Amino acid sequence: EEVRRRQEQEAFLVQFSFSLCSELIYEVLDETIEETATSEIQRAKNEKANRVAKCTEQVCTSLLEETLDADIALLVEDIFEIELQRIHKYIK
Amino acid sequence: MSKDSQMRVAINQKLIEMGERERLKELLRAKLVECGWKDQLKAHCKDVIKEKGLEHVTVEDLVTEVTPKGRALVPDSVKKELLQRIRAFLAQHATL
Amino acid sequence: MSKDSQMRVAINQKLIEMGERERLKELLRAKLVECGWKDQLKAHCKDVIKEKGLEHVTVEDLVTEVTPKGRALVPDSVKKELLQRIRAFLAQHATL
Repeated sequence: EEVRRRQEQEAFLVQFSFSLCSELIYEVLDETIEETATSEIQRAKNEKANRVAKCTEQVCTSLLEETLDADIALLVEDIFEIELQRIHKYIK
Repeated sequence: MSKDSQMRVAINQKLIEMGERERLKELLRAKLVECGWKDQLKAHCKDVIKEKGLEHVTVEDLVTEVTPKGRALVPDSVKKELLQRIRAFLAQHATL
Repeated sequence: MSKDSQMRVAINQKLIEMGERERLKELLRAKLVECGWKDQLKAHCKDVIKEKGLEHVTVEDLVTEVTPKGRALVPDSVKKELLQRIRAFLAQHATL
């Protein structure tokens, strides 16, 4: 009876070890996968937000420079013309 | 409740009480990092996000997508080590 | 094309498509007049011509000479307002 009881307990412990092992693996994997998926999506979102912010600033700077360059060129031409006319008047 | 179920409940209680359940989980987490599983999982997540597009993927989608590969990628050596550790604990506390 | 370049192209496209780029330029011009930038730059041009003598400068020389000051004279508040306006536009109209 004692031998039979021991054998039963042995068999139970082997089966229990396997099922606990699988249970723990599934538990840890599920938790880790959820954590990793959440953090990777967040990381991708942050990366994108940073890129949008940086590129918006760059677009803003190029728009500013483009406008300034055009306006400065026009303004200089106007002033040059005015100064030229002023000198011509003076010479006459 | 059958005798097996009673034993199961008793061992599970002991595992929790003695903090062994958490220690086993910690060991597993550490092993998954050590063997590169976590890096592989991160890379797989990145690939899925890239492939589907960030705006088309939720956390739930991503979990569903990467779980099969995540499970398949766990090395046998890690599973064996965990099983050994469980057996050693049970052998040590056989009188439970 | 890098991700940054693609993003800049996408932002510019959206601004152009909806006519916002031209509106922003107009807003900027109005702000530059309003804050006295144009008057300051005119005065600077006249100073340079006076200093060098009209016969010794070309339009190109003058543009090269006054551009750095022209850029530096733009008040930070104007730059900030422009950036805010672009951000608000993108938030409202673009799925980048």
